[in-house]
Amino acid sequence: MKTRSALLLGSLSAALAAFALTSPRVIAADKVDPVADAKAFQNFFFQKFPEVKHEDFVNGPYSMNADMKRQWQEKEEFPPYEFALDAGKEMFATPFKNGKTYADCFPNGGVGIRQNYPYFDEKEGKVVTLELALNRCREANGEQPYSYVKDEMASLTAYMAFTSRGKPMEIRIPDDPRALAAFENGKRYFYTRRGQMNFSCASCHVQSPGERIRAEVLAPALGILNAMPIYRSEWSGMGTISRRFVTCNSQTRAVPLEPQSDEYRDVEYFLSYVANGLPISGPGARP
Amino acid sequence: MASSIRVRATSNGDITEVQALIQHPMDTGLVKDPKGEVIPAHYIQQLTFECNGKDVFVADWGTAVSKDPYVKFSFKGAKKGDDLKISWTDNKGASDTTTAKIA
Amino acid sequence: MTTTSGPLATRRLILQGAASVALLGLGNLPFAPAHAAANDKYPEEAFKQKNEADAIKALYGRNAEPSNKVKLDAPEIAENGGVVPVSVTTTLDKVSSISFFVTENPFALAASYKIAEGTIPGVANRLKMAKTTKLVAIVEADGKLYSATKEVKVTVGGCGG
Amino acid sequence: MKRSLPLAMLLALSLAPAARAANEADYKAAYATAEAASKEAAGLRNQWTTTVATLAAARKAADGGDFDRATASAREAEALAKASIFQATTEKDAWKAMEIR
Repeated sequence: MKTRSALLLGSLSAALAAFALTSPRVIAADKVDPVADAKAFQNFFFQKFPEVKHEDFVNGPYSMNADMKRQWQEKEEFPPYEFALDAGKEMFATPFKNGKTYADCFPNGGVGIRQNYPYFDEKEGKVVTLELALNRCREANGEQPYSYVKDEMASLTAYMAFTSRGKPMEIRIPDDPRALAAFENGKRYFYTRRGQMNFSCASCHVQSPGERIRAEVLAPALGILNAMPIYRSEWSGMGTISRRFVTCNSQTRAVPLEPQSDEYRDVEYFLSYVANGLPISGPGARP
Repeated sequence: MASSIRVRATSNGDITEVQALIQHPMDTGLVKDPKGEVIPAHYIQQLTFECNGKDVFVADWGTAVSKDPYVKFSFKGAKKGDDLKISWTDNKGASDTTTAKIA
Repeated sequence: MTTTSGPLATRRLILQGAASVALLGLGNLPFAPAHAAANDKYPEEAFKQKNEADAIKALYGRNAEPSNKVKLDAPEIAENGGVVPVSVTTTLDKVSSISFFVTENPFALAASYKIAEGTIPGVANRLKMAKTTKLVAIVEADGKLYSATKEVKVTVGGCGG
Repeated sequence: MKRSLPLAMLLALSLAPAARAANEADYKAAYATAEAASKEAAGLRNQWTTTVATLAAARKAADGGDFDRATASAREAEALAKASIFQATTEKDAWKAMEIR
């Protein structure tokens, strides 16, 4: 075993050295500047894939591979998430035992607001995601919270995403040091290598979007949450953002954290903010 | 509960294009559940599309048809407003039917 | 597609075999193997055949010859073995049946469609494919069988876990 | 994890000729250090699934009385946990190298 971990450390440092050389100019200033980060992030992908239309990035792997795009468009004629969408609409209209509905918990009755989630809650001093807000709405009305990785939550977020389709992602970072810290924490999580595979989210979604890991084509990180929740053929079922984070972790052999832990909320905040301006395309269908 | 059959029938000229998506597990009977027990076969065997009293299209399905099955075909001889009756039966004898107006 | 080991699959076959025998016993109709595809009975036997040749014989009772009039559309690399969009169109006329065979699946016959008078000879559907496989589409036109074949690459996704 | 069991076997073979057969005490000691390292990794919120699986394999082998394999698995689990701790500590700053600026 000694040899194996030594091998790992060797490859780790080699990768670091190689990457330090190739990464663009390294600025010393450690001040958190989300606006500059978002601009750099988007330009990285616009320059790396000049032929991909900017709003097409939200279609994940289908913006990277023509053959898969054709298969996707065929499926979109009658997409497999139709059932989740209808179920979500029905749940949204069904009052809780106390007579209230989800519409009472959300601005504008929960219609057409998905593009503003997640937001930074200054009272709580933390990021609040759509999935978290839905469960808090349930608990505030005396109902049991839903699992973050199962169908009910996916149906609710599918309906809310559908009502925002086409609206540009619009995430705000208030002038509050805790919000900047949450953004930075999400960025750190996104670039940190984990699991025995020693991958970070960036290893796949920044270094090699468009390439294959076995049958699947990797999606670009830009706009990667815009199509959420997604019906995945792999799961033959719906998946929320929480389910996607948890399964990505276990694929790199990292033990997943609890859904909606701070790291997940912050990385969702970071990924959504840098996708500002790109359209919401959820619910989506993916391999 | 809404019917398990979602159907879209649109006619232009004499040709009516029909798309159907059906909510069904389509279990092959060859897959094990997490506890290791075999999930018994449960799949739609026959799906019939009937219009103006005639079976225009009949599908015989095996275990290799995807979960939440989808099918698309077109046929002549019907016009806007005609009724299209869709019904399926599966290997457990369950069935469902729905009627859609051709748009 | 995790499949169970041999004995379980055969046990399932025996069960199904018993069921169909019972059915036959019940329906003592004249079992006329007339135009096999045209009658409404579910081609139970054909769906139980393991390989493509037996399934074609059980369903149609004769062989097919390749024809470029049958246009088979399927992805080169399947996005996911569980949901492979596949479709067939043909310029042949008097088409009475279209069927799909996935040679590497446990049971080759995947789906068979009866095309009535006046129905356009074409169908699109989504099939499961266990692994990289040949996909054969057969069209029965005016009593003769025409086929088209395509290879579809199928593998799992993701980086391991 | 299919892959890690043969590794454990490999390790056991390489150790066997040198040390006498491991007994329960050896196993208990090896398991304790492995578990401590694993807890530390979990504390850094950077636990690996293979560490957890190898620890479980060690317990299973011990329950079956195969202390050779149990000790080997425990040692492998310790090495995996230590590697994950090293990963967590180096990544504290290493991630900046990958950042798009």
